[in-house]
Amino acid sequence: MKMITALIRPHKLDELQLAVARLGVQGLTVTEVMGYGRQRGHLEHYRSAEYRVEFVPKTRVEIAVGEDIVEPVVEAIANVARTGKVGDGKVFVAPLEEAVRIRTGETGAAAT
Amino acid sequence: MKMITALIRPHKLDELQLAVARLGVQGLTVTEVMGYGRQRGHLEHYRSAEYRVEFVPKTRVEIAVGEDIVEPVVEAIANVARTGKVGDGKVFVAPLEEAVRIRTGETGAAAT
Amino acid sequence: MKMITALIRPHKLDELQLAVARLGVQGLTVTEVMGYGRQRGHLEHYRSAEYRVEFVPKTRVEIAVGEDIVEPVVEAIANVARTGKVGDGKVFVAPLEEAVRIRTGETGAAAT
Amino acid sequence: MRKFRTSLATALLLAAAPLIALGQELAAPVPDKADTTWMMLSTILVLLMVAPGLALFYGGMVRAKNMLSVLMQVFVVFSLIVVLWVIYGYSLAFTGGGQWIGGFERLLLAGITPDTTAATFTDGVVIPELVFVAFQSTFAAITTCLIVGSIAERVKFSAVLIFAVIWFTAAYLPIARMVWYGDGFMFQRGALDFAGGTVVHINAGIAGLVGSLVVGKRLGYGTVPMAPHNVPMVMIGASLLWVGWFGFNVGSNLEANAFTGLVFINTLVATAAAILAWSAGEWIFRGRPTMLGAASGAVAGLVAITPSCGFLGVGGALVLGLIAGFACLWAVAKLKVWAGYDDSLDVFGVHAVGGIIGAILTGVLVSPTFGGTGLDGYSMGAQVWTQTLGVLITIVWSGLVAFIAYKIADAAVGLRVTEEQEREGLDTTYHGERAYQN
Amino acid sequence: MRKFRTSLATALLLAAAPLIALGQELAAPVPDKADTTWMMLSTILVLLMVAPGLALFYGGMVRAKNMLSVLMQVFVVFSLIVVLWVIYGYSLAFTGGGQWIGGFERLLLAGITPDTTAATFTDGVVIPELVFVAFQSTFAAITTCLIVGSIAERVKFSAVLIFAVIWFTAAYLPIARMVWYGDGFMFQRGALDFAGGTVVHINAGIAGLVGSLVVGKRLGYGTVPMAPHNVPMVMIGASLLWVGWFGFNVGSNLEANAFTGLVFINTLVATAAAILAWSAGEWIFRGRPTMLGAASGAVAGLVAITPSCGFLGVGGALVLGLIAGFACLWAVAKLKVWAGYDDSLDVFGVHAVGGIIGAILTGVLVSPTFGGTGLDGYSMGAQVWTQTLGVLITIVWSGLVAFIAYKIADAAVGLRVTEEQEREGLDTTYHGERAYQN
Amino acid sequence: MRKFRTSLATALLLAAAPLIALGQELAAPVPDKADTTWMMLSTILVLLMVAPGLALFYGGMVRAKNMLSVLMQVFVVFSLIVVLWVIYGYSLAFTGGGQWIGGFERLLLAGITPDTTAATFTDGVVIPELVFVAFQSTFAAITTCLIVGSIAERVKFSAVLIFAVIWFTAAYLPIARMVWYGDGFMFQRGALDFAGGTVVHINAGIAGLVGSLVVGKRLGYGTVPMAPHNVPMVMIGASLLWVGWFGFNVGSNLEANAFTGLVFINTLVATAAAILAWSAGEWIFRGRPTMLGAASGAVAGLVAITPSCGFLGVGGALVLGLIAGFACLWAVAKLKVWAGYDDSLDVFGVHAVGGIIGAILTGVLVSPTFGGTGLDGYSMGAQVWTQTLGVLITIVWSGLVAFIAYKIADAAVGLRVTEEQEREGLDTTYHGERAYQN
Ligand SMILES: Nc1ncnc2c1ncn2[C@@H]1O[C@H](COP(=O)(O)OP(=O)(O)O)[C@@H](O)[C@H]1O
Ligand SMILES: Nc1ncnc2c1ncn2[C@@H]1O[C@H](COP(=O)(O)OP(=O)(O)O)[C@@H](O)[C@H]1O
Ligand SMILES: Nc1ncnc2c1ncn2[C@@H]1O[C@H](COP(=O)(O)OP(=O)(O)O)[C@@H](O)[C@H]1O
Repeated sequence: MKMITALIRPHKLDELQLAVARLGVQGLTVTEVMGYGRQRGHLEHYRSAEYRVEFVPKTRVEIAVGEDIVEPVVEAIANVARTGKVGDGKVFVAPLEEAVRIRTGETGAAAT
Repeated sequence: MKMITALIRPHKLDELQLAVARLGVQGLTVTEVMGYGRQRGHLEHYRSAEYRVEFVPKTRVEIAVGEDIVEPVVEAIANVARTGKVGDGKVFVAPLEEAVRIRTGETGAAAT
Repeated sequence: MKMITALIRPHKLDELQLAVARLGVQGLTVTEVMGYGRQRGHLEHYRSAEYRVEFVPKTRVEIAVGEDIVEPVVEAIANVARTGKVGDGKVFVAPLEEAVRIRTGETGAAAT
Repeated sequence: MRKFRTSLATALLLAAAPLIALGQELAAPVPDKADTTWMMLSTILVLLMVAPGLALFYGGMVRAKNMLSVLMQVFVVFSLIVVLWVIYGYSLAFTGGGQWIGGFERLLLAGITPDTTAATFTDGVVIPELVFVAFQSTFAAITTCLIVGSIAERVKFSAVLIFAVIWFTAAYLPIARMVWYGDGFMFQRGALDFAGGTVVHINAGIAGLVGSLVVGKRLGYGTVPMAPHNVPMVMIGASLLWVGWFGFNVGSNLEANAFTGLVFINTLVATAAAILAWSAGEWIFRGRPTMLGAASGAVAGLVAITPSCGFLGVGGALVLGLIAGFACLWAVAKLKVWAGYDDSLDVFGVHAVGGIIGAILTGVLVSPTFGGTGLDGYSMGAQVWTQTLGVLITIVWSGLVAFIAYKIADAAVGLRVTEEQEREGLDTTYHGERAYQN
Repeated sequence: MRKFRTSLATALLLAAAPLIALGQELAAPVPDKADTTWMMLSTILVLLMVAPGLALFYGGMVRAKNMLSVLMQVFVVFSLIVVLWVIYGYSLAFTGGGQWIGGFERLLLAGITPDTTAATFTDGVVIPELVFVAFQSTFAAITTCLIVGSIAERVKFSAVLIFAVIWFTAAYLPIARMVWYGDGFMFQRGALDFAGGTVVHINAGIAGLVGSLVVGKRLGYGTVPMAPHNVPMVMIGASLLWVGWFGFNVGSNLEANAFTGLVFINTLVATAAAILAWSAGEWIFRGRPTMLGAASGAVAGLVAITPSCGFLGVGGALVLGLIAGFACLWAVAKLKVWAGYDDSLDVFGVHAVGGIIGAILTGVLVSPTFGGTGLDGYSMGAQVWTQTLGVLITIVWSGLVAFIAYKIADAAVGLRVTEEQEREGLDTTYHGERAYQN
Repeated sequence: MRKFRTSLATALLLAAAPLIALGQELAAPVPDKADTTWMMLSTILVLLMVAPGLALFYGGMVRAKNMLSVLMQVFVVFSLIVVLWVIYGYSLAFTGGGQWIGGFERLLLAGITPDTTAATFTDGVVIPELVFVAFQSTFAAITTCLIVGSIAERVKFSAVLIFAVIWFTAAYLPIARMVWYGDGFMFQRGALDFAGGTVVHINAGIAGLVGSLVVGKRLGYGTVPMAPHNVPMVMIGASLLWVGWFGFNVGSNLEANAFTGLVFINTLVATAAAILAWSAGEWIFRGRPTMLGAASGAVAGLVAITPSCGFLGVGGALVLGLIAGFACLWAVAKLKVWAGYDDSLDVFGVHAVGGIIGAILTGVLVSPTFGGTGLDGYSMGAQVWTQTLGVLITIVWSGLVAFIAYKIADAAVGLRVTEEQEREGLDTTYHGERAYQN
């Protein structure tokens, strides 16, 4: 099993979810995060003070998948999330040793 | 060392913390996330518009532990988090190569 | 590649970012989390009720890096985040098998 | 009887009642424009107390997942009671000759025109009856809205509406009549309630307590944290309650004569004192003064000064405010815990307790010895007894009616939401919307 | 013509107009202090309707990333129109003798002093002209502010300002004059619009609709969720609109005589009824009553009662409120979807639809048969036609001027922000600030 | 001396002062109900300015972790000063015969009844003394509350309370007396301050500046971002300040005669102009108009028009508003940075700078040349000097007293919270509560 973690533009989430669902992904977890990368942040002004906000709102998606669909899922994510401009984000793949579905106690790829 | 990541129902957090503390876990990190799984979301209405909200609020708990207590911790989590209804969540176990306690510089399992 | 995850005090973030940037890190992802550890939480009162809030606001920083800079980055983080008091936080290092820069499709360490 | 400044209490006569109007045809008094202005302003202020005042005061105290359910209950119950008020409430409370309930002659405000008037406490001073109807409608509505605080976060919206209709009809209307109407049972006996300590606060507070007992505790009460999700909203709500309460209390004078000054300063000073008292109490007993406490103290002081605002000197108002601040803190922090009921937003602890203290101490502090206005033939013991009687009747009546009303609502649609709805929050599960989105 | 209680409509004569003032020199009426107080209060209430009322009502409905852009548009447009009003607006609307537009004699309020007065609808009753100027300035300003709701979340601030100046000058001023001024085209014809159903609501609603068509839909409209980011703010806004609307409606009586009572109770009751209607409608048709719906219902009811508040009986107000609640729900839930325009905050669906219903039904419900005040020589058919004519003229005039004004703004600075700005949100990209920080 | 419309300035005589009351026994004037209504409304509006207005204006500007500490400081300081006002403040400010401070004859409002009256600026026109006491109490309280903005986010609540008591007693009371009381030092010299430019705004602004210097900068000032955590709250606060300021400024006329119209329109127009000016200034100099700026502009305009609102023509108000908007933007954006103090919420930059501009320009714009009301024996140079003198005295007096008061508070309990408390936020560490929970 692998844990796929994608950092994407927030407004791409719905598309991403549809895309991976088509590949058999039945669950995922989403976190609102702030990203810092090549993409520039923006300036904010509050009375006299000027703040450079380096961090940009991003959405972090975690998907645990069986080995078999790692590649298509990563590809699907990259495809829907791509706009070609800086700030499109990243996909990371890390090893996952165990997964448990709490409700049933199932383990392994069956539990993802 | 392993990194245990659990996605649970938010109101189960306090119980979970007590349960793992009993097993010697001395620290953990909690994130509010939105989950998507077999559990259905809900409908929202705003004037003319109907929105299907697919994502359900979940709590993500990360616990770095030494090898020795991985199993009991996973079990304990599964036990307290189980209600038997869809939406109970998942537990994932991933390898962890290093841990550092910033304050003291300790490393390894001693630092978890 | 490795995924470095640091849990630090929120007001240390700006310093941390500067420190790792100096080592060549070009991106990172930040999440607001609640931490539980040796650091005590605080008491809150609302009319008759007293709540012990066990969790303390922490900032979680994820940085994917190539093997070569893992150690200096971990050290740099530990250095800027250290105050010597409980609650300074942790750094975790986990294996990372793949990284994809969505915009360009680059993979591997080049994509971090 | 709200005021004894003239030796003979002036009954609240509707100038439009046929016989009287006939006899006075030539000399029918016309409203002073300043009184009309003051009473419209007062009515607007009471509306402000509820929407958004009370709604925010309550809404800020619940968990985010139930925010809209509380706002909705307050907003819709207010509207419902205003409509019922013009349909039959006003008629039943303020016409006819019964001691306990009135007649049907003003159904749908029949016979009221811009030219009919309502009497005030001064002979020959009248206000437009329609303005009086509007002013009183907001009292009926706010009282019913207050109750929802006790049963918040677990009760069905439909049940709240059914309860509201029954309780308004069978508890609010008779008690308003008996305390405020010239022929009313308590008015005749000389019970002092300037702006509604019994009619509004004890009345609602008791119905709230009964509600929290009948409906039962919230899931996880005492174990799960139930901290207010937005204390600044509570503060806004408390502030608007304070602002609007000048309409409530001083408006109850029904005219803008110089006497208003006394009611005004009392409402200002008692509240300030209660804020200081509650904050000091928390500081002393818990080690920390909180904003939620200060806001609660404001409401405690306002409640306590409500029945007495036209009878006290400023020293009396100060003392009453201090007592109310400490007493309500005690009720909320100790009494509730000791008794073990789950009155979500402390309607009983603040409104009933503050109201009872205010109502009974009115009998004491009205004494010129304490700087009060005094009464003809005043004796402290007798007056305290009369005040206590008013309190007791209100407690029993409101409590009984509330109990029956909850039971009827329960039988009709069920009182409580399902466990899952309660856990997920009423906003998404019952109302299909969320208060906040990022 | 706003009121027909006297058989001869009293034209709105400015007591300071040279000739008249001369003739009346000796007997020049002085303002009653209570009228002055009431009109200042009313003006303050209309300010409260906009800042913060309307700003929050609108702001709560947009996404968090555009919150400040909406608040800013409302706040600054209000200020801009107030300034333009004292510079030339008042003069063009309320002086001179044209049917469609006035003169320049009061530029920068030239000649107005604390002692000049404005006439009311009662012979011999006047109010300070400066207070009348202030009161009317808030009407002009709120009307222009209403429009921004239609084009929120995608339009440039600079374009909004340019549009506001043109539309205010070429649409608001002439329509206000023709409906409210003694010599005005519609006033002469006997169209009833007590407090601004045509001048304010239809006027703004149509300009909004045209705006949503000219500017085009928001990116992702219909696919991306665009739920209100803060419904409690919407509720606060709706509540403050209700509170302030008493100044708007009852203040339009221009004095605090007993007739205010009728206007007051109608404004209270129609709104309550519309809240119940919209909520019930959602409950029936969508299975859930929502807070956003109840808040929308309040505004629908307030809009509908605006033209008729001085002409209806309380039964008529109840019925009108119920109709408006259901009709605006329909407009927002069905009509908009069917027609496919993106009126971000339903300015058309609530203000134009509610205003049209109110304006036309005024012609019906004014009939004494329905408890209305009646009119001299009233015939329902004729009156409904007159009302409809007023509506039609407003629709055409406002629509045309709005169209041209948007085109000019587009040519000058461009109407829409860039795609990226729209996606990121206007707050950070256009105004350089964020509404909320943790 | 607040107004010169009659050639002889009418001193503010308390009708209840024994001797005078005796002489006038038979002809004692009674309050006009409309004046009473207006003054109660004005008092309510000033309360609204503070709670929730100022609290939100300030609270929205701090970081979320200090939100409740600011709300609490404003809310409790207000209550404290109201209580001190009725105990000894009113007596010291408005009784007896001193130039700098009054006597003790009205301690705890001794001798005041609903029938005693306070004089206004018109001979024979009086208002109930209790209403005057209440009105003035809100001025004292808001002034003291304003100061906390300078030292927000780092100072102990206990220290704030101690400071408030001392500064109110030794700075507010004497300055109020010398400027507003008939026998007062500046009143005698003919300094114009209609509604409190010196007494309220310069007074508080200087005490704030001294506070920010004595207390020192916030940890991380200049390096850590300290953006306002909730700009919509700032906007709500600014709006409520505007709404309430009509009570503050127009209420200072003490009666609802036609002259109110002038004060009213000036308060409306100067504010609108300042909003436009600040926004334009930001647009020009920073490239972006911000909501926070527009809200700040509103307050700058309101402050500047405060001393002059009864002396200017509407053109003068427009100009003054524009100047104030630009000048305060400069003070906040340039002066503060250049001087390097950390005035958290710019109490000095807005209230002192705006107040000084308003106070001194009053001496210029009162001239009929600029459309002002004029003064008997007016000479611009002399009047500007008198105005400047008033400003200087206030600056020195308030600054000195503030310095001593901070030092006493420091010695007693320490001014600053610990580093850790400041870093974690005052809400959880000092008050034991959190503003927002999910
Ligand atoms: N090394 C990294 N580790 C963790 N997250 C990263 C890393 N690099 C980028 N990110 C995340 O990806 C997002 C997009 O990265 P960015 O460099 O701006 O885009 P691009 O891939 O177009 O260069 C960032 O906002 C951040 O959240
Ligand atoms: N493959 C997955 N990867 C990451 N998170 C998942 C995955 N599947 C489920 N989750 C998380 O677990 C939560 C519960 O899953 P769900 O399928 O609804 O429950 P159940 O285990 O009862 O079927 C989801 O809301 C989501 O946060
Ligand atoms: N075993 C763990 N797994 C995950 N996160 C941890 C673990 N232990 C500590 N943390 C995180 O690190 C933070 C700091 O830990 P704490 O024990 O309070 O500090 P110290 O290292 O000084 O003892 C915690 O708030 C928590 O977020």
